[in-house]
Amino acid sequence: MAKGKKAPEKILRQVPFCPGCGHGIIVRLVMECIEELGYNDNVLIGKPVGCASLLDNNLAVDTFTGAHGRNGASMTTIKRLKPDMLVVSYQGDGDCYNIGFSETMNAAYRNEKFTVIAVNNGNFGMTGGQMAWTSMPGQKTSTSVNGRNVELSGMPIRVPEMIAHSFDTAYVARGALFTPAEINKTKSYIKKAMQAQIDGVGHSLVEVLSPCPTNWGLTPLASMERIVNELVPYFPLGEIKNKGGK
Amino acid sequence: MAKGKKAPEKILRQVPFCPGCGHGIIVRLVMECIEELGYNDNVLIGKPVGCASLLDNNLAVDTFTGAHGRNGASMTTIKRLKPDMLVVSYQGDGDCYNIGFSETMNAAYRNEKFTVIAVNNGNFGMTGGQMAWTSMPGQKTSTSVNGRNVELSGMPIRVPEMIAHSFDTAYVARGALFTPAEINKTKSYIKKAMQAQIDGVGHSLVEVLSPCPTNWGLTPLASMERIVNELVPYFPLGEIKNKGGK
Amino acid sequence: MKEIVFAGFGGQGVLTAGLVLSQVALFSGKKATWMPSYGPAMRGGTANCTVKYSDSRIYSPGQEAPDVIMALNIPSFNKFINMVKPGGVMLIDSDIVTCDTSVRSDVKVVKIPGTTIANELKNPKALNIIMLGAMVKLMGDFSEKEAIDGMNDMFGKKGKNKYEEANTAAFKKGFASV
Amino acid sequence: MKEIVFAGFGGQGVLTAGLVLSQVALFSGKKATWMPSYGPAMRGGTANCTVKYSDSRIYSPGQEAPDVIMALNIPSFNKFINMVKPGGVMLIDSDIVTCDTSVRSDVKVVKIPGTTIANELKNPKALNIIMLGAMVKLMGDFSEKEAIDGMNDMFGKKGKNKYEEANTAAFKKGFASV
Amino acid sequence: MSKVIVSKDKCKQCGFCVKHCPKQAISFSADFNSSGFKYAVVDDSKCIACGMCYTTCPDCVFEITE
Amino acid sequence: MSKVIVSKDKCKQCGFCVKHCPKQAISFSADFNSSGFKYAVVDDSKCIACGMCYTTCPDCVFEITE
Amino acid sequence: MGDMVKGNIAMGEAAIRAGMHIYCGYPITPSSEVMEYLSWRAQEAGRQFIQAANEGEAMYMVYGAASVGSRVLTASSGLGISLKQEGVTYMAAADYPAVMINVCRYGDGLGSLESGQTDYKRETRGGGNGDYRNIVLSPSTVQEAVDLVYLAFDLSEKYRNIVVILTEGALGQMMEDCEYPPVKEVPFYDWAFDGKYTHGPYPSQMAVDLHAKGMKNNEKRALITENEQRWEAVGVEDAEYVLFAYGIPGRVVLGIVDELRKKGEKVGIIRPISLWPFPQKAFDSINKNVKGFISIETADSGQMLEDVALYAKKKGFGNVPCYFISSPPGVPKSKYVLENFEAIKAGKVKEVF
Amino acid sequence: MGDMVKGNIAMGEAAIRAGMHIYCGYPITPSSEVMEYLSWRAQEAGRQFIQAANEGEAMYMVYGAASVGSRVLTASSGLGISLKQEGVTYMAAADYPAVMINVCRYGDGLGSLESGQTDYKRETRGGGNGDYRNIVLSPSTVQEAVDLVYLAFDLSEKYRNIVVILTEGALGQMMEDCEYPPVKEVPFYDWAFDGKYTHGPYPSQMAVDLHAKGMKNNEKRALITENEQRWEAVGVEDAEYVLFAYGIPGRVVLGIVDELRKKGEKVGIIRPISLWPFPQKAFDSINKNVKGFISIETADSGQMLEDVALYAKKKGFGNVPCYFISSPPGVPKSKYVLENFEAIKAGKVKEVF
Ligand SMILES: Cc1ncc(C[n+]2csc(CCOP(=O)(O)OP(=O)(O)O)c2C)c(N)n1
Ligand SMILES: Cc1ncc(C[n+]2csc(CCOP(=O)(O)OP(=O)(O)O)c2C)c(N)n1
Ligand code: SF4
Ligand code: SF4
Ligand code: SF4
Ligand code: SF4
Repeated sequence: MAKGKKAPEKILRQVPFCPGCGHGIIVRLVMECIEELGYNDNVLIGKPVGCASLLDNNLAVDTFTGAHGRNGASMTTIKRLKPDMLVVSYQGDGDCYNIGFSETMNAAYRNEKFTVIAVNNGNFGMTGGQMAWTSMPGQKTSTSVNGRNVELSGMPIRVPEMIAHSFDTAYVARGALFTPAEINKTKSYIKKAMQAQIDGVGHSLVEVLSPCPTNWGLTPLASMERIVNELVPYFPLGEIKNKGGK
Repeated sequence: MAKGKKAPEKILRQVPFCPGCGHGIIVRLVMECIEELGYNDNVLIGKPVGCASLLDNNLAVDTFTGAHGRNGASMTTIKRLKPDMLVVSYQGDGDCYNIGFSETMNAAYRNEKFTVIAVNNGNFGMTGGQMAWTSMPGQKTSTSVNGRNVELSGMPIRVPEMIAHSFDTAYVARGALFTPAEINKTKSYIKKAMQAQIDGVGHSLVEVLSPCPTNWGLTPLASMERIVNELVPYFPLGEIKNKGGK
Repeated sequence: MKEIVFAGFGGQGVLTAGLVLSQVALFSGKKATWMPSYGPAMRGGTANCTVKYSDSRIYSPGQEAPDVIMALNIPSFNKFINMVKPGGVMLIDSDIVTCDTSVRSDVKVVKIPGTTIANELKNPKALNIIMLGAMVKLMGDFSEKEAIDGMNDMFGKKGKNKYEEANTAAFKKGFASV
Repeated sequence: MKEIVFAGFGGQGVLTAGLVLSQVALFSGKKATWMPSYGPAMRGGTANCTVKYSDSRIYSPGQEAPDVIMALNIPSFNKFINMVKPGGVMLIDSDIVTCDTSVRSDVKVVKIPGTTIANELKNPKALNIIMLGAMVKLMGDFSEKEAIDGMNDMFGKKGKNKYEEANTAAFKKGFASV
Repeated sequence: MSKVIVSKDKCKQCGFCVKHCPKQAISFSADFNSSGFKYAVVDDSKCIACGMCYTTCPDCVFEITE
Repeated sequence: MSKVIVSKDKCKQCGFCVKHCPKQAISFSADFNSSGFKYAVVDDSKCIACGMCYTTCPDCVFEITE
Repeated sequence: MGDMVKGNIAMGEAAIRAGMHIYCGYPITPSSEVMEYLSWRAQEAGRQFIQAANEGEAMYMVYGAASVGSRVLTASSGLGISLKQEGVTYMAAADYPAVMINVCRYGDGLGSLESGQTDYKRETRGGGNGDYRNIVLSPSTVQEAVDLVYLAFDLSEKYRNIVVILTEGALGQMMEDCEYPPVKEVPFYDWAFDGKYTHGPYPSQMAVDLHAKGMKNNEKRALITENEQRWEAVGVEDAEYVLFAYGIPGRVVLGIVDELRKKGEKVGIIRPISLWPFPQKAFDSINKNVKGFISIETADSGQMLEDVALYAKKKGFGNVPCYFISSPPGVPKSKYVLENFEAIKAGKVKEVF
Repeated sequence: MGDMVKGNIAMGEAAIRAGMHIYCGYPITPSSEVMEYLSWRAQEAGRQFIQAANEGEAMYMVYGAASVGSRVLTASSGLGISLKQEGVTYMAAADYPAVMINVCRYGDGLGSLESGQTDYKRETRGGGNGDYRNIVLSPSTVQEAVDLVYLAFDLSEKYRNIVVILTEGALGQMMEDCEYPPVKEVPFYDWAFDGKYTHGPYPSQMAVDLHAKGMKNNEKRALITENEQRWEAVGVEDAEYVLFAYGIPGRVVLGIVDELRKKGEKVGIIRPISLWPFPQKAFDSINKNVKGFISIETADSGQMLEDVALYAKKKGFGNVPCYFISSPPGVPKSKYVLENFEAIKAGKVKEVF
């Protein structure tokens, strides 16, 4: 079963994330899928504001610098004006679900034919680990130092389910990264999401549960454990919706 | 069964709406419920930007002038700072579901303990009948003169269902106004929604299907017919969620 | 330069009447402006517009000192009677504006039984065009033919040729009424 | 007025060392400022802060011409060696900053085997305090006791009294090392 | 006193009351009210004070007195 | 040539590869790379080129050559 | 001879003719006809149209559309433009072109739907964070609105800068005859994203040396200031008082000046057409012995007045008093303006600067 | 003696002491510590705290909170403040008080996290639609930040006006000793909604005579301008050059002036503390024969410079040239400022106004 494996050449240099950060894996998966789908020369990635905004100059693809949270809007016009382009919006959960909730949902509501990769690491990584709408009940963050109080701030939000059940989009899934098998599954979700776009079926979104060891105050390996034990029970993995090819 | 009936005294003068506009009925129902619940002296209505913004000076209650769509945010702080006050956010669908989608959803997500009355008349009445996210497929509006094209703008949005199914709120219902019986049912929803707030159970929202004869280009009676025939099948009436008293 | 105000209930067609006049002026080689009052889109309110035309550059498109005002309901009459320029004209549908109209001695009030005429024509919607005919005659700046051609040209371009005959008849009636 | 820069990898405690010095200065009745470099919250990057203290008003809190710079890794040494004021001092942990340090003839490089000392104390996290001890001695503005009291006062207020003994020991070692 | 008090100047002639009156007791006036509408007129002899007009009226035109 | 090429300077010592290597072929170096981390070292004799390290590594440290 | 056309519709059509590829917006009185018109006209002309969920979303759509090199338009008013400010400053940071029409209403907050000029300072100074400046053009006739919208797309591309058409409710709603320029079909700009990484890494806003970029921006602004000043002036060479007014008040005041000069009064007008860059060159022909400058604006406080005073100072009129006439919402009444002018001449009003 | 405290935290604590009832915000570097601190401290002090979904939502929360008469705070930076502009202008229209802290970063769009002063024109001119003005205060030490935040709540209530604390990343992030004023417990303001319709109908923004309200606003502004000018001045009485700098550059330039005057140079500084109202009274003590005014700002282009020039003109210095020194992101280096000053003195730099 041995087979040569090499990171996509369009990843130009060391990614700028903390040790054990899931962004590194997810970015690689996205680039692998783009490569495997043959879209190396007609692709645009929408970058968020968040740790992934540090991706500048790391990827040899057109990379749009979105306003914090608003890629749902910007990718809409890009895809409509360039219908043959593979358009991928790469966003953190704070970006995609907090500040950009309206833009994210509206793109799905209109069934815009681009792909969203939503990196759910349960906090605002870049700005120092503040509470996100995905932070777990009781989770300590820099804006919930005594643990998230759901009486005041509600229960963590599950946007993929909302989109899958409320809008007529093509593909929604949630993956994780805690074993090679889960990583491969996540990759297959991302690829199917892109395929749904390519086939013109509609909007696609893949959420990925991703470790943020720095702000969780855990080692990379302990972070992966936390995902298995604490997050997966609340954020179930798998395909939530697959409308199928055209 | 005869029983005296008189419009609440807090409705000061003729309401400023077009002939046959549902706003007039809904405003009366809201005021009746406030009166019957005994909250005449500790109540605040959040007014939207939309036809209901013309309510100024018509109601003898504290009436907050919300920014277009953003009452979900403003009512949040008002209710938190004045927990004993009955806080009612009265909004049009353009206000509540388009521009204010994020604020509306976030208030529900946090389970803020106020009541939303969302008047769904399927267009932007005040500004001349532009397409709303609730406009029906094929509906002609001033921004969809050839009929709403759902390929480009998605299927009409059903926010009450989204809230009921995604968030842990207290009460969600949808009513209409096309017969005295439906009007009475709608009133009972509004009252239960307010009761859920009073009991501290949580956030409540009642959507009301409401005629806009002016912009629909129909007579008031034909507008009611359209609601029965075209809207109710897509926007089912009834209680969507009722968590019950505490 | 001439300044004319068209005022009435929304739905009476005063904005259209004003537009026709401005288009007639253009058609006759003049410059013209048309300025509506606007606000929240609501039925049943009052509406008005100001039309100006001139052989040279029109500076202000706004209401300054109207030469003629057409008022198609009592609120409009009351609102505008004091704005007519001294020596100017107030043109009213005497069927509708039934109040006391002898308010200003320096303003000539011209009364046309517009509604009656419209009913005679079996075309109640033509009130605005009838009144416009009277207005054009009063102004004396355009011949009847010029005005009718301009009017029909405008509706024609909007794809409303089918009303041409009825409009022409209404205009003529109005024109003849003063 | 004195200007001191503390630089190293994030996690080495350079920002805290700087803060202790500024607090010691306050404790001794001086004015002080502490200014960090800041940016996206990321592990593993370099960090530095600038501390100033003076008997009178401190105008600029920013880096101007540091009298002393403490560098706890090679990148920091390289970045900052050219910023030391002529006649100033570069203080380094010679266990870590193993590169050629004879870059400027007008700057005195003081080398302390900080990591070795810390390991001797079985307290590798105390490197910053050891180096701070050396720094205070070098500056000559505060007595050993004054500085230790100031330091312990600060950690005490933060509820970190339990480290008092270890910190004191580390400080003393550093103070004694130059 | 009649069973229903009608504030005729508030009426906008939408016709809801006319349609939903179970006794066909409501019709429109011949003249106009101050807002320019033909207003609802209640035939007291047919009226049973059921309040349907009150319930359906968007303009608070009716008061049911008994 | 070894089965795996390791770009040691990219490694951030997260330990994912070490944990998921089915043959326990990966360990950390004694010295530091240029970023200040102890980096992953592959024992070629144990390595079966299964690519688990490639899959789990966030930093594109590995290239599997066969 | 053109037909009578509403200002808003004329601007929509002008955008089509200027080669606009896509419109993104959200309705708001008194600008809505721009989008209502384009909602069908764009499609008819083979262009695109999106109704956004709100003005913020519309502006982020503009941002995306600009990034792939399309000609993009948005229109709104007052509050709606307030919601676009983050998008506007992102556009500035990326040097993306776009045209934004503000059919200005009057006042703070919800304000009034009536015509106003209370957004001058926001449009010329920038309501988003940062140091950028929008090019701001203000028409005073429907024909000029058409011409400026047509021009705006070219200027926007030439300088890679947002161009704001700052007009007023009255101009958006009024009708006047106008002639349209020919229809252009413009290809997407080639500096933009093409999916092929043709232009290498996007200059990251975080990584770039922002002060260096700022200095380049200053150069760009100096160039625009040199090239793009536009104004209409009458009678300033011998004027004792020079009136400044733009947009609808501009044409009203032109009429007043015309009348006064006929009476022999030495009064002049500068009607700025470009608000940024402010037409400072217009000062070059002003009578050196002018007694006062007067800014007439449909606003509570003098907004353009600050520019009048600043450039008066810069151009050697540092001691000439600058006065303000605040005209109420709507089209200024000549009589009102004249009365206020007389009061200033009579020394009854204190200068502001 | 106070302890070393971070500027952001000191401002958070000052708000608690000033009687703040509720904080609403969304994190953004370099302001986040204000909200991180208040996320627990508010609760501890019996006050409230809400993390909003974004800065816009936070501002509409502020709007609601103000309407019931509470003391409300929000803090953000650059882009975040851009998103608040609609809320800000609604607050202005309603005459609602609130305190808004802008810990300014540098540049357009995303910009840089480094310290900057590029938001001066937005904060002083208003980035929302309309004619309103925020009161804008800018501290240059941590102690001053505490004092101004404490003051801001009172001014805000006194004039029913937003007060912006415009500070910079450097001050938010630096530490300095400071003393806190006492803790106040303030009741809700009684002009506000109480649920009882005590104050009758809310003055509808649509129904109100906006020009009349505008004239009242002008009066309010005149009052604020008269009462609330704040500045620090050194050496202006005999100065040949007067430097203007606020915030962190203000303290840096104070040091430069101190040094130069020790050398006998006739140079002065005005450090504005209130940016709006701009301290025009400070001109009253300036040497009538001053040769030039110089604005030093951490910005690409002269933003405060425009106010310097405007008020120079107003105060009889219409012919004094006004220069600009653009300091790069971060704390200005004395050497850089000095070099640029020398160049101006040597006539090598052209004035801007
Ligand atoms: C309008 C605006 N508000 C706030 C910020 C500050 N900010 C930058 S990234 C970020 C959150 C990032 O969190 P997330 O999207 O979850 O991505 P992560 O960094 O965790 O990958 C915030 C609040 C900003 N840049 N712009
Ligand atoms: C920020 C902003 N954008 C747009 C508008 C213009 N506007 C006023 S009301 C309205 C829509 C009203 O529709 P809806 O909420 O459905 O209420 P309705 O009038 O139909 O009752 C719009 C777009 C505004 N006032 N503010
Ligand atoms: S802060 Fe968290 S999300 Fe950001 S790079 Fe580090 S580990 Fe990854
Ligand atoms: S426009 Fe429609 S919603 Fe508005 S008052 Fe008229 S009927 Fe009612
Ligand atoms: S329901 Fe009311 S408004 Fe409608 S016709 Fe009857 S009385 Fe008039
Ligand atoms: S997974 Fe990659 S970064 Fe992590 S330890 Fe292994 S080689 Fe290093």
